[in-house]
Amino acid sequence: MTIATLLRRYGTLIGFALILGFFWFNLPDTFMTARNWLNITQQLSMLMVVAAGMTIVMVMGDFDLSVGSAASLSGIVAGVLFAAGYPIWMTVGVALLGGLVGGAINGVLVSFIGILPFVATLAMLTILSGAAFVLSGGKTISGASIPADFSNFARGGIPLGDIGGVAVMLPNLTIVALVVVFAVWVLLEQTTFGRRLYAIGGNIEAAYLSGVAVRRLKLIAFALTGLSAAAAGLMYASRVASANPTQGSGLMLNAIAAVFLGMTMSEQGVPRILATVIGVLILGVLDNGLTQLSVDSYIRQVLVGAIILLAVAASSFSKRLRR
Amino acid sequence: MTIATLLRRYGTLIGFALILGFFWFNLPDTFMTARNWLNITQQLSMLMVVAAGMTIVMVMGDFDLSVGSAASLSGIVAGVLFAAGYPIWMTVGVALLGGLVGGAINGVLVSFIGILPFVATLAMLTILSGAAFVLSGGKTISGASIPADFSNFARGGIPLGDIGGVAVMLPNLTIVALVVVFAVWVLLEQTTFGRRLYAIGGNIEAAYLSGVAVRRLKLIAFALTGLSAAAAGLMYASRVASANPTQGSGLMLNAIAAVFLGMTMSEQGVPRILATVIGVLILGVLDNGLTQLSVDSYIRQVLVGAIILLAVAASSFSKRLRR
Amino acid sequence: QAKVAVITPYMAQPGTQAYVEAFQAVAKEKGWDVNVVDTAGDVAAVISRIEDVVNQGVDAIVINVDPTQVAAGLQTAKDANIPVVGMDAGSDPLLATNVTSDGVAMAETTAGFVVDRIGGEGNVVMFVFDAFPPVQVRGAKADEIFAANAGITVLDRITPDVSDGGIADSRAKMDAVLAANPEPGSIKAVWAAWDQPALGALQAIEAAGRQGEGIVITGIDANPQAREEVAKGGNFEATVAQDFAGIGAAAAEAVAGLLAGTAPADAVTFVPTKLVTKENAAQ
Amino acid sequence: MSFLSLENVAKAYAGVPALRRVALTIEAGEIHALMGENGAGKSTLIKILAGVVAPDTADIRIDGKPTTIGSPHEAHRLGFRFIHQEFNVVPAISVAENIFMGRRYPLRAGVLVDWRALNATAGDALEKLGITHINPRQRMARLSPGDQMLVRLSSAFLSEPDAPARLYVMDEPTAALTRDESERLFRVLRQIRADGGSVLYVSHRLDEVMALCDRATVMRDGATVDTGRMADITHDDLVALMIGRKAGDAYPAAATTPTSGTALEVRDLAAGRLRSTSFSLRRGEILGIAGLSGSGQRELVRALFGDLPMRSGTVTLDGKPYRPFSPADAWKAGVAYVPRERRSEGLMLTRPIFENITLAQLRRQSLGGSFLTPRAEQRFATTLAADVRLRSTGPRQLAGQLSGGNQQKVVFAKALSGNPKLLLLDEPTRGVDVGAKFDIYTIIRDMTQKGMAVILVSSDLPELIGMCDRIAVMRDGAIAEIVPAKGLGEDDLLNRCYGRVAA
Ligand SMILES: Nc1ncnc2c1ncn2[C@@H]1O[C@H](COP(=O)(O)OP(=O)(O)OP(=O)(O)O)[C@@H](O)[C@H]1O
Ligand SMILES: Nc1ncnc2c1ncn2[C@@H]1O[C@H](COP(=O)(O)OP(=O)(O)OP(=O)(O)O)[C@@H](O)[C@H]1O
Ligand SMILES: [Mg+2]
Ligand SMILES: [Mg+2]
Repeated sequence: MTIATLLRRYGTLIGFALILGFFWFNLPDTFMTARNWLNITQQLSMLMVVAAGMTIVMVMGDFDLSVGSAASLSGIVAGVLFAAGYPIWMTVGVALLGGLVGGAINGVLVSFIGILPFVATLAMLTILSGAAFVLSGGKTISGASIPADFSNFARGGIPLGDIGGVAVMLPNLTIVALVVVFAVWVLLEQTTFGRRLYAIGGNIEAAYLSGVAVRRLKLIAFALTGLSAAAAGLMYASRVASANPTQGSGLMLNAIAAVFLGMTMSEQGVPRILATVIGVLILGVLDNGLTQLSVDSYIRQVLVGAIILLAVAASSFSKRLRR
Repeated sequence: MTIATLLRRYGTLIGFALILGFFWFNLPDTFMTARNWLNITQQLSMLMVVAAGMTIVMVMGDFDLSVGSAASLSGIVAGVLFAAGYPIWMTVGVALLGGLVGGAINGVLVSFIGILPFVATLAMLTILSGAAFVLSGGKTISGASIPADFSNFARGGIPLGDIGGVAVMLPNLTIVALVVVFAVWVLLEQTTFGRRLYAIGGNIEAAYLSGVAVRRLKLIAFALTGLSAAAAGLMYASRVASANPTQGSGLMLNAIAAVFLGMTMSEQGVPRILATVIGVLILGVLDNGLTQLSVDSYIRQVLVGAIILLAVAASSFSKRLRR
Repeated sequence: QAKVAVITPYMAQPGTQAYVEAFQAVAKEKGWDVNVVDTAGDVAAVISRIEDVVNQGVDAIVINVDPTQVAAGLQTAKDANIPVVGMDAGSDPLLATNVTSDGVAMAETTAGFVVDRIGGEGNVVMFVFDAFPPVQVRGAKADEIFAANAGITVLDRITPDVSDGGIADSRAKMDAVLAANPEPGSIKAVWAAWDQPALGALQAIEAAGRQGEGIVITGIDANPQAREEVAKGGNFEATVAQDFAGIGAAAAEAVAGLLAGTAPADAVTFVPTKLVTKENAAQ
Repeated sequence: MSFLSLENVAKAYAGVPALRRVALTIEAGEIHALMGENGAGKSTLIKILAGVVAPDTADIRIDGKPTTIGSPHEAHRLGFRFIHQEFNVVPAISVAENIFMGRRYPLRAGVLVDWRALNATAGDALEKLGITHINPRQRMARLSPGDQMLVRLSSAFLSEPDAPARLYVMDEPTAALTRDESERLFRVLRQIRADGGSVLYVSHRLDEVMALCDRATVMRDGATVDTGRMADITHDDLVALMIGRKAGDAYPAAATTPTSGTALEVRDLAAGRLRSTSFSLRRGEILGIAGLSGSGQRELVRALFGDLPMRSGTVTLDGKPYRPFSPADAWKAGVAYVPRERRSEGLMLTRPIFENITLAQLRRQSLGGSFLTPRAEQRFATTLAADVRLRSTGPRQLAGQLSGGNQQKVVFAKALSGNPKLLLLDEPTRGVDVGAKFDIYTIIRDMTQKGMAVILVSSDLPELIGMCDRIAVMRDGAIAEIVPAKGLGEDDLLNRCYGRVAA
């Protein structure tokens, strides 16, 4: 394998390793600790779940801008149902179902009505976010209406015993994210469903002519993305023990960014779920490490952007060279 | 021409006409007045300028997520220079040049380094927005530091005489937007440069094989988009007589949405500048009309999304490929 | 050297900037190492950053966000025995204290001003933002006061899009309201829960050439741009000055006490506010 | 001194050599054929000349002067004009703009496009090929694939005083053309030769190569094996040089009488522009479809495949009613299809070969229809690939990295993957070399022995005559007549297509 191939394949990964090495060197006591990493994974769990769902539609070459407001809405739906006294299992069930249905509507708009994914999901972004505002009256739902069992979920985890004298646990949110990633991995890489999505992404016309039920698959894929967004919304609500009609809005752009970052690791430029995980980690580790280094938050922003560009530059550059 | 062809071609336009008709009917006295329309065009002028610039890169099939923070940064740069006492012509020149350079950096990243437009321009979004915060210290620059001549520009216009007893003027911001739209129209539809961008967007491989200097054109196109973003940032700063490091952030998604809305009006699904103008108007008129109807702001959001879907549905449905 | 982290999602607000600056000024005197973290609107990220700085081993944390929403982070800090002070945040058992101005009192002041100026009679346009609890209580208080005056009708209760700071969208919204209510006198006042919408409304009124109708505009916060407008003696007649610097400084003093081992006496520490009108705006 | 000489040209893709040792000279005023099996390296050599692919080593001389070609733009300035093998048009812009793509547009006032001049000049370029039925103002997307090819060809003949053309390089230009259109192209090429220009010509249609070219260079496995004057070489020698073994018959011997029983019965079928059409097909029979461009062959096949809604009529397949609403229905019913445009309709270029081959049979090639078994899939794909003589580095190679002819074989392998009852073929051997063509024909014949029925749409008349049992001639969206293929002459068939009574 030549150096060019190596860089093309692993450039972004090498960039990620350099970032890790830098923080490890500069934060020898706190960065590469189990505690910090469990923290990071917990902080990133919601983004991870949304990004995993986003990977599903992006495999087909589409994307879903409505995930952020779907997450907000699912939190609000849960908050409203909690306030009305419904039990947790039912509330969670309804919120997840809502996500699935919302995603399916995206799917119908894109595949049966034929609206461009950008227009359809942007309109859905507006609608879902409006719905979240209407349902909540624009207010943050918090305090006594949120059952303690629900908000304790995000604070709990499976105890891993003592590490260096501190009790360490595997956070529940991390576990959820891992389960979702695993499920999406199985779906995309191990099932005929996933293979067909990749086929659609490879050449939609050829896939159709080869007997792939393009429209139905698109619908299902969008529904699953909606489901994952709803799950992330619930995780978020549990973590902040409250629901606010805008709280998911930061997720969309970051989720798409994570998938695109991951795509730089694939030679064919296709999304892969494990690459998405690296993409999410790149985004998250920078925030964690730079905060610990007490870098001013404005300068941190500039650095995050610059570091991302550097991290992907090698792999992109060697991919662009003349064949 | 069959009805299907008609809908495909003019579906979105018909949708727009229905929206206008609805507001005209329900707001007989205030909606279809010269005054209201001059207001609308003035409110939309910044979005129009950014969307016109966005159209340039989207013709090539790329997009630029950094326009919003480029607009914010250009406002901040102007504010800082004003505060330091530089004259208006110099300040405006430097801010515009900054936009051009920032856009050119996007262009280099995308075409010479080969980074995916989404990743490159998202990283630039972060960097430029960070830079705006660093330069302004996160504060709003306003008051005495902004010269009156600068903020008066946005309040001024060319008097059109009296209409119904009220003095009416063509606002300067509207004029700027019209000039930009015209320039982009000439560029995209009447110059070799523009036609080559369409070739790149239609089939980049074919364009490259035919000897189109793909990389150079991409660079120039991104630079122009950056320039338009900077211009919009200045217009914004003049309009609010202040500069704030986040004030452009709403422009990006709306500009892309406007171009995509416009694309539903093209049979080949390519961006056209005049279609983008309609896209911008659809977004803006809904806000104006629904506010005048005193629709609750949350419900308005839901309606905006739903109306956009309805407006494009007819044209999309008849365009949907058999799949 | 004591390490203190200040974490807020609302750094874009001029008020927050003022607290943080005053806080930093005191901190500099005391020789602390201050790390200011802005999560740009993301509340869950505040929890994440609290976790990060706890991990880093800071001596105290200052937050400026609803504490019930970041309870997970506050718990982490408590477990690590790191005190947290709220700076205009809200009261919470997990906070050592919350230093703030009395939002309800401010809304009461400006809404009362509006009622007085229009003689308890006419249409009022409100600009509110219920998603942010401290601003929401202002809107609620004003609702209460306007409802108590039978002659006052709330024409529209507008939530502007604040992603751009709030001025431009408020102006666009006000343009539309003005267009829908063209008769002079059909709008008596604009009450805004903070200054940006008031500024936007002012611009719309001036652009519509209706500044002569005597529409009364009030804001809250007294940011510099608002002060300037109030000083001009136009439609923007009043705003309330929170003592941002006072809040920041008081929060710093609370931290200093905690570092020295003395816990603050009360769960809430109020810092006084002041009505700003044409007469005293220039100060 | 030769006009153009290439020596020591070598190129490897990720360590796998595509070109090992190539030498080629082209004289002014000649038409030079470049011959070789699928994957021999012809297109790669051409891409190096075009500045698209960077060679590992190459000594290129023009008029004896050492030259490097760094980009398509440079190649153009050197006077090279290319028709690349792959279909490259921009559907969203007009015909004239496609012709002018990458060229300098005529301008007014130095900046604004002079549309009138643009369209007029494009019209002249079309005229050179005798094309008058295409309006330069039309959008490219509205043209049939055949017409799009004509537009591409015309773009090479655009006259450009500031960079006069010296060498025309054509990679399988006639693969999508009718005989008439090909003849017109040949007239232009001969004129170019007479004017002292040069042509490098690649085609798998040996007859046209022998008739047109002055000299030929043969490549095998990425190396040039021989160059000679066309007059000195026989057809069989050429084939032997290319495929490394003796040439046999062009078509496998027809089977004994087709097996009995009706496979397909079509009654009054109408779809798209296809007017009421009836015919029937026995098991094991191969029905050819002939007709001029635009006479509706493609629509017939697409309707039978569920891709074009049937307006009226009935179809029975193996005695059962058959009315597919989508290609998925067609595959389920045992109907397979080889579409005409392999890159846009047949292949996922960025996916591995095996995924392309098994896509239509995933249900069977998986555990319980849901879980992938990549190893078994790869074995399955490898077997089918061997059947069609695919040249690749293995089932995991990306389809886009294959040579054009080998890509076509992948599409073919996919169609055969489910042992179909009815095989619909639209120009199936486009770009396939003589050796592989014979193999494909043999497979088709073998499968008809087992009862598979075939509908073969082709503009290659000898192929129709050589392979089919009967040939349906289509005119104006309907089948005009069905004739037995045996003993049919090419000219006779062509006349029938035009609706002229046979002499
Ligand atoms: N991008 C690529 N990556 C890897 N291998 C490639 C690539 N392009 C071509 N090849 C390989 O190079 C060899 C030569 O291919 P080329 O396209 O030149 O063949 P060809 O002679 O034109 O064949 P055909 O007659 O089928 O068009 C083939 O083995 C092909 O698989
Ligand atoms: N999208 C389209 N819009 C307008 N006209 C079209 C479109 N597609 C095809 N046509 C017209 O219909 C005819 C093509 O029909 P069809 O594809 O059945 O032709 P064909 O018989 O297969 O011919 P060819 O061999 O040239 O492809 C062409 O003449 C073309 O101009
Ligand atoms: Mg080839
Ligand atoms: Mg045909």
